This record gives sequence, C-alpha cells and structure tokens, in this order.
Amino acid sequence: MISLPVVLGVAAVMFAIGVYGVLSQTNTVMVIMGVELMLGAAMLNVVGFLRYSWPEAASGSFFVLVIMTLMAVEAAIGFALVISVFRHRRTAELDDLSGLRD
Amino acid sequence: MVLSALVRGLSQDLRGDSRQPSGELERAIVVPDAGAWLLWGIDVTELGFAAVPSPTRAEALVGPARVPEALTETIIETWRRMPDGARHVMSLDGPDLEGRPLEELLREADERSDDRGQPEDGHDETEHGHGGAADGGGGAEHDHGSAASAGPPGGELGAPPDVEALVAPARPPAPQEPERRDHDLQRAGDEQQNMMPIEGRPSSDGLVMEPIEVQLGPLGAILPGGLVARFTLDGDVVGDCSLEATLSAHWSGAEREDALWDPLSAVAWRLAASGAREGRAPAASPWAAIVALELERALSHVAWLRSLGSLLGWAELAELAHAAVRPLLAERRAWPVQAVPQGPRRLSANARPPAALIEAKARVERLRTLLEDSRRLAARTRGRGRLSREEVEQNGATGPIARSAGVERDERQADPRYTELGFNVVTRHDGDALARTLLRISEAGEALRLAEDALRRAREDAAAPPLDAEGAASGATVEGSRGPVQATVVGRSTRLQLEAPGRAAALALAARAAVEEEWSAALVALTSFDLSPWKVAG
Amino acid sequence: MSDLGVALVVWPSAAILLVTALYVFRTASMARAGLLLLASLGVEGLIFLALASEFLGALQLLMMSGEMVLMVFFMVMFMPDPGGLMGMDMTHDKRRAQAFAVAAGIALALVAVLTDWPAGTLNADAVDVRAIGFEVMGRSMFTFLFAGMTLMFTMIGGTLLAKQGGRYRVGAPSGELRDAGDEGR
Amino acid sequence: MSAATPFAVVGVAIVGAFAVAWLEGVVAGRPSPVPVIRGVGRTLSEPMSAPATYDRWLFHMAPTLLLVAALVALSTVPWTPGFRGIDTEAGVILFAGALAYVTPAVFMAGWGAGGGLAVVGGFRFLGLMLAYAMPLAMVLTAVGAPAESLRPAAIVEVQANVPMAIVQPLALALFVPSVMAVAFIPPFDLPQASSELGGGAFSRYSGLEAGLVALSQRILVVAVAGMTAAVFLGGWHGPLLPAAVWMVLKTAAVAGLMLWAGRRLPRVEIDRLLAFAWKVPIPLSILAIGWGGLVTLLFYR
Repeated sequence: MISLPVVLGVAAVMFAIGVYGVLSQTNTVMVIMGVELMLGAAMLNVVGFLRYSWPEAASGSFFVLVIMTLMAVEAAIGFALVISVFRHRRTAELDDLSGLRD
Repeated sequence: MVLSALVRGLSQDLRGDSRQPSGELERAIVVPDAGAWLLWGIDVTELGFAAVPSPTRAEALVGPARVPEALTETIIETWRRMPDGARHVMSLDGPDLEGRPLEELLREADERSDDRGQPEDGHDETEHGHGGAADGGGGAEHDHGSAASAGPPGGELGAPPDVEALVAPARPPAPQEPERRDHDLQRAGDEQQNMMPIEGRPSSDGLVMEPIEVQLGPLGAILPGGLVARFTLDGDVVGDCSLEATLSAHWSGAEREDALWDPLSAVAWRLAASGAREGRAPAASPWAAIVALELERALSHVAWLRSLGSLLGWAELAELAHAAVRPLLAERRAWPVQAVPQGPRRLSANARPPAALIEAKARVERLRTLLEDSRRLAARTRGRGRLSREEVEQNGATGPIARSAGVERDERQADPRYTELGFNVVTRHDGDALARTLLRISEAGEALRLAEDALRRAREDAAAPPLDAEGAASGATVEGSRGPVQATVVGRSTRLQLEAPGRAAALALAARAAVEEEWSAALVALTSFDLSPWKVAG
Repeated sequence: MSDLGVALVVWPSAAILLVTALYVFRTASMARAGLLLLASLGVEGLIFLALASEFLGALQLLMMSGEMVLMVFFMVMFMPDPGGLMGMDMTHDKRRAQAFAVAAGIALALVAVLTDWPAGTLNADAVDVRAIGFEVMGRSMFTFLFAGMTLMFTMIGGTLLAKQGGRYRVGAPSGELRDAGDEGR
Repeated sequence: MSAATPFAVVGVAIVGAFAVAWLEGVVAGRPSPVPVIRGVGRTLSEPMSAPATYDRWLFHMAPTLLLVAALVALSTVPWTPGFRGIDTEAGVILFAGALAYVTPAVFMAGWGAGGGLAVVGGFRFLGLMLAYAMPLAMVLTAVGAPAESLRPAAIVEVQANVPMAIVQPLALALFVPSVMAVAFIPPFDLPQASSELGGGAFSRYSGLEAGLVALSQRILVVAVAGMTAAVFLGGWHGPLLPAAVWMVLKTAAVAGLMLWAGRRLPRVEIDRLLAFAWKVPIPLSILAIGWGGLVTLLFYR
C-alpha cells in the first residue's frame, strides 16, 4: 500500500507548507515554525528512504538524529536572538526589524 | 535534608498521633472564613463542614447572624451561584456584628435570581489581551479542613477541580456564557485596543509583557475573609498589589456605639475599653484578664499557622496546627469573651484543672521544634517580604511584624503583672516571613506559659501588684495578637475612641512586600503579615 | 508491521499531519499555532514508528513535544496578540508566497513520483536500536560528537543571550538592570 | 504484545487509579475507601457546565490528551513476564515521550481556561518541565545501559540478582523527584496548586471533565510508580511470592512513599526550584550516565 513515492509526496507537501509559512508570516517566531516544518519534511524523506531503499543503512536513522539536533539548535538560537531583539525594540515583527543600523 | 526529614517523619506519622474527624464533611462556603470562626471559638470542621471557596460545588453557606455590610454583595452573588439544593446554616453564638441579617440577604438573592430568569444578554468581555484577566477572586481553596476535607477524589491530591474563581462584586459575568467567538473563523477586527508593539514597564528581566489583573477575596481566597487584594501580574511576577480591609464592626449591643473594633482580637479590645473606663487595672481579677488575653494570642497565632500550612501545601504543618488548635478551643470556650475581664464566675468555685492547657502547650512546643530548625520551612519563607528595622520604625509598624525585625516594643513590658510572671519580649532580627513565623510560634508557646502561671495565681486569688496609675489620662493600651490596641475616653462622656496603631502600616508594608515577587512568594509574604480584614480607625 | 498495518497507520497520520501543518499558518491564536505544529510533528513521530524503528518514532515524540511547548511559550511572550482575539492579519504578500510554495511542492512531488527509487528489500534486520548504537559509536562518532557539542553550546549561548538578569530576584544582578530596557541601547 | 494488551492496560489503569485514590486517604490518615467512592460519585454527578473559557478547543481537548498520555505511559510498564504491556524495543523512550505530552495538556487546560491564575498555573508547569526533563531522560538511558537495551522488560531481566536501585542509587535519587514532577504529585503540584492558584489550570473543569482530569492524574501516578518499581526495584523478581504480587507490592510501596512525601514537604517554588535544578540535578544526571556506563563495563559484560 504505502510505497516510497507516497511518503516522499507527503514530505513534499509538508515542505511546501513550510515554505509558505516562512515566506508569508511577518513574525520571527512563526518563521522559525515554518523552518521546523521544512526540517520535519526532510526527516520524513530520510525515513522513507530508510524504510524502502536502504533498510540496513544505520547511518540513515543516525542522520535523522542529526536533523533533530539541528531543529533543536535552530529553534534555541532563534529564540535567544528574538529575546535580545525584543528587549530593545519591544517587537518581533520582521517588517520593523529590517534595518540593522537603527 | 529531604531524606532525614522523611525518615524522622515516618516514625512520627506511623504512630498516627494526628487524628482528624474521619466522617464525611459537607462542603460549605464559610463567611467570613474558617480562621475567623476559629477565633470565635468554633471549629467549622467539627461542625461537619469543609471550607471550600467555589460556590458551584458548595452544599451549604455558614455565616454569622448579622453579616458585615462589605460582604453583602459578594454573599448575594455567591448564594446565587450555589446549587439549588444548598442550605444555609446560621451560626448563633458568633460575635454580634453590625450589618444585615443573613436570612434577609439570602432571600433577596433568591428574589434577584428569580426575576432575572433568563441569562443576561450583553455581558462585558471578561477575557482580553494576553492572559485574560481573571474574573474575580482567585478562589483559592481555603483548605483549612485540608486535613479533613474528603471532597472529590481530586480533593486530596491537591487537584480539587471543584474550585472556580469567585466573582468580585465589580464585574459579575453571567453563568451561561454566550457562544464563544471562534478564533480563526471570525477574522473581523475587534474593538479592542490595537497593541503594536506592547507598551508597558519592563519587568526585572527587561521584557515587557501584558499585565494580568487578578483579585483575591473578599470571600474564598487564601487571605482572611473580607480582605481584598488586587494584583497586576507581569507574567507570573507581581507587578503591583493593593490591599484593602473592607470589614468594620461596631460594638453592637453595648451602649457605646461608636467604637470600631476587631472581632478577631475581641479580648484585647474589651480589656482596653474596660481599662480606659475604670482607670488602669480592671478591679475584679487582673490574673483572669491575663489568662484570657494570652489564650487569645496563642489561638490567633496557631490558627494563622494553620492557614500558612495550607497555603504552603504542607499537609503535615496544617495537621499539627489543627491538632494544637483543638485543646486551645476547648480552653478558649472556658473563657468566653463576654466574661472578660472578670473571668468566668465559676473559676474560683471549682478550680478547673488546666488539662487542655497542658496538652495545648505540649503540642505548640512540638510545632515549635518542628519549625525551629526546619529547612523545609526556610526554603519557602526565607527572604520573603523582608523588612529592615528602619523601615518598620519609619512606618510605625507594631506587634509581631515589628518584633520580628528587631524592634523591642511590647506593651506588656510596662505591666508589673507581666514582669511578675517573668515575661520577656521575644524578638528576631531578619524581618522576613521566616522570622515572623518563628516569632509567632514562640510567642504562642510563651503565651500559654504565661496563661498557665496566671491561671494558677488567679485560682489562689493571689494579690496582683498594683498598677502604677501614672496618670495615663483616660486611656489604656493592651498588646493584642496583631499589635497594641488603644482605648481613650472622649471628653467627659462615656464615648470611647479605639485605635490600633500600626494596623494601616501593616497593610502598606504587606502590599509593598508582595511586589516584584513570584506569585506564590508574594502570597507567602502577604500571609506572613497576618493581616486583619477588619479596619479599625476611621 | 504488516503492510496493511503500515497503511492503516500512515494514511490517517499523513492526512492529520498536512491539515494541522496548514492550519498552523492560518490560525490567528499563537497558542493554537504552536500546538497545531506540535500535533503535526507528533503525528509524524507515529509515521516513523510505523515505517522505520520504534527508537526514531519514540524519540521524535519526545523531542517534538518539549520543543513545541517551549515554542508556544516564546510565542505567547513575543506576539503582540497571542490570544488571536484581534484577528490581526499577520502575513505579508501572501499571494507570491502561495505561488512559490505551490510551485516548489509540485516540483518535489514530481521528482518523488517520477524517478524509480532503488527498491531495497525490507528484510528482518531492519534498523534497530543496536544498529544505531553501533553506528553512533562507529563510523559517525565524529558527527555525533559535533552535534552534541553544538547542542551544549546552544544551550549555554541561548541562556546567556536571553538571561541578561533573571526574571526573579534569584538571578538578577544588581540594580543596573532596571534601565536596560528604557534607554534601548 | 497480544491483542488483549490494550484492554489489560485499561483495566490496570482503572483499578490502579482507584487504588491510588484510596492510598491518598490512607496516607492522610483516613483509611476507609468510602469517601473515595462517594467523591467519585459526586464529581461525576455534577452537571458539566460550560464555563467562560478563553479558547474552547484547547480547553476541552486537554483532559483527553492528558488521559491518552497517561494511558500510553502506563502501557509501557512491564508488569509480569506474561503481561509486559506494549513491549517495544525503545519502550523506555516511549515512556518518556508519553510523559512529555502531559506538559502541553496542562498548558492547554490553563491557557484554555483563560482566567489569570489558570494561565499562570499552565505556565508554571511549563517552567517546571525545564527542571525535570533532562534528569528524567538521561536517567532512563543510564538505567538502560546495563541491560544493553531500552526495552523495559529487558531492564527488569537484568536485575535478576541485584535491583538497579543498589547498582545506580544516584539514578534513583534523580528519577523519583523528576517523575513526581511529571505527574505533578505534591510537593510538585504547581499547575493546580489548590491553595495558591485556586485550582490553577484545572479550576474551570466540572463534572465528567473534572473526573477525567483526576482519573488521568492517578493513572500517571500508577504508571510512574510502576516504571520506578520495574526499572529500579527489580520488577517482578522476588524470592517467594509470584511475579504479579511482587510487582503490585513494589508499585504500591513506591506510590505510597511518593504520596506520603508529598504531605511532609511544602510545595516547591518555581523560581528557587529552577535555580536549584540547573545547578545540581542536571549536572548530576550527566554523572549518572557516566556511572551507568562504568557499571555496565565492570559488572554486566
């Protein structure tokens, strides 16, 4: 029933939703969520390959662990930056944060 | 430290010495609060009621014959929200307070809810902004009866989902909420203020957040009934806090009608008033007066300790305090307020052995040793609501609050009868919630020792050293459980002017101590001031 | 699990995953957005359980819940109207974003369907915890060490960046913090 | 993992929840189970009023998520050699994963209720997660090391002659408080601190939902106590009595001790707890993993 193209298709749609989120949202935190979705889609791809193409490749599942770490790191640093920006500018809206100089 | 406490406690607990009424308790709304009834000589749990602040689950409403005016609106609102089967129990021998009779209030509440059969149509938005303001009192479960309240299975594990925020008279939301707006369906703009970006005062970590307004009281909160506390929360840290004592009771039934007094320390007031009238020392039996006063002080401190135990969620402390209160109540009933200062007539006839007094002394002593070196208590109370000695003197705070900051001022020092009993002032120095707790428990222990000695002297009708009437004009000062209480005769007439210096200062200091503290720390600081909801002067 | 079992788990989970992911960006309430993302990535954990190994699935469930809840925490702190009562439109130039996203989605889906991926035979020795263990300690030890170190640095760096004086008095340095917010360096 | 396992797990959950509720009474000095039954009756008989909530969806979904998280956590506990719950390869990680969903459930309840104090209750539990998440996850892996597997039943097997509590006492000392925090047993009952927050995150529930919340909290206690007994106290191993009896005895002992400790300790404060947690338990849990590995090399290989 479930074959590789199906899994990759679902991952593709998930990736597209992530891209839409990143491009359309004005708030930094929502952009970070969009990136999380895109990374989730990447993980789904890897698991799909792990299941259907290279089942014995342990490095595949290890690669999923690396992506999970990447998601955690990216979210953590993103929020730390947002906190310090927020402390000074009282807003996390991307439109207001365009200029670095002011 | 945790393990040693557990092991030591295990042996103690297995002996099962802290018994509680195991019968099924009825959930009741207690007006003004279970602690006040304790000081009036009635333990609500022994009457079979467990104090619960949430009206929707209460089965009864227990109140004094006459209700202070400040609570009328809240009581009507509470009665309307109680389930239909609820019954009301009017306690007879509570203090006769000024105000409207309880039945009349409840009848009015019934009429109000009849003519307003259908739910109100428009009602103001109770939730707005980030956290949504809590509508009304925090409705903390006042589990005075925590040791005994069975309640739903959630009751004991500290998750009594039967609590609902009590409604402050200012904004009563209708019980039936009209259809809630579904967020992502209605995208229409809203009339609320546009908040881009968030303004406001940065909290201590430089972040600005939406303030949440929360009100505790006047009924059902952890604070004494009648005390209203309004907080502005900045996240979970208290931004600012305002306290208001809303209750006032005239000396009803006596001919001197204008004296405002505080039923929670009735003996002290009555002694001050009678002292002001007949010159310094009440003629009849000075020792009996001291016994009654010290008993009231011990009972007030131990009852306060019980409410602190339930605030901290420390069931063991609440149970031990409950066990210490029971003999004190029996002893207190032997010294009714009305009999002061003469003391009960039958005292001299058959000398009642002070069994309950000795039992109470032993239990208070065990409480003191538990708290004295307890790291568990220190973990929650050290450094909360810290007052410096200058701050206390500058604000004119008195009583245990002042003595715990190192100010050695106690009206009993000047009294020769106390010096004969070997009284010395108990003080502490760091002025925080821990110091106040330890000071009160040691003061309670000492008060019982004084009461026992005075009782022995009263039974032997020993002569009391004469009070040097240093011509204190026409006033008398007595050290109540929350500070000195003054009575001065006004001009030639029999009218009395009663004040409690330091009472307003206590409210101000408590409000200031709660600011910039995390929510639970702020409540610990507030409770540690043992505030009285009865405003005295003015 | 049997093929039917896999299908029974994957199809509904995939549907929930995509719907919740889409709603993440359509809802106005931030708390809902965060929890919807939690739902979608959590359900992805179920798909991992069905497809590959329990270890990956369980780990995904564990990781995502902690992360997303903290994300909700941050969103509520930083968004002007976290409750979504205002119904503010938090997007800009949605048109182009939608167009681009749809294009990217179709391109990837085409690649996924058209190329014939090598079909590995799913045999007994599917990846299990032992294999991942040996892999981590074997060939990929260096990468995992690096990943571990970055996590440590992120934790410490993130806290320091954020911490400029604690929320409660416990950590707050002396008074100079009070005016940090005002003069807005 | 037979077909009957889910029903067995639900059975254990219901019986366990009642036993915990009765155990609370015993610890509080009221041995008779009658108040528990009457309390349940009264809670379920109340009408489920729809209080004014801030976010209806989240508010009404929270109890079910809490129940699902509790049941999945309970299902990973191996009770007897015959009945090992869902015996997956990474059962211990699934246990931690299921427990991790208690936090969003409590947050949803608090945020959905909307009252100022309910939101504060929800956020405090979120903050509490920072304190217990790391020690909990690390200790579980440290305990899995000697068994060379993350399957709870395998961990029980490896404790045939000596329970893990004696081999890794530090892990037990870190595991019990963090697990009590997950199940918000007093003294960690921050989200629904009855005296401070007036019922906090769960104050607005009534009737069936209130019953559901109370039930799932007790199932959490059973799951947590069961896993502690299985992973640290040797599970079903024991000299005379049959396996099931040993497991029930050990779980009851652990649950009783947790509830009893809750009565003897004041509620923790979130700011001091976090400051303490980041300085002591988290570094110690790294040490615990090291010790777990060392012990495995020395004794179990």
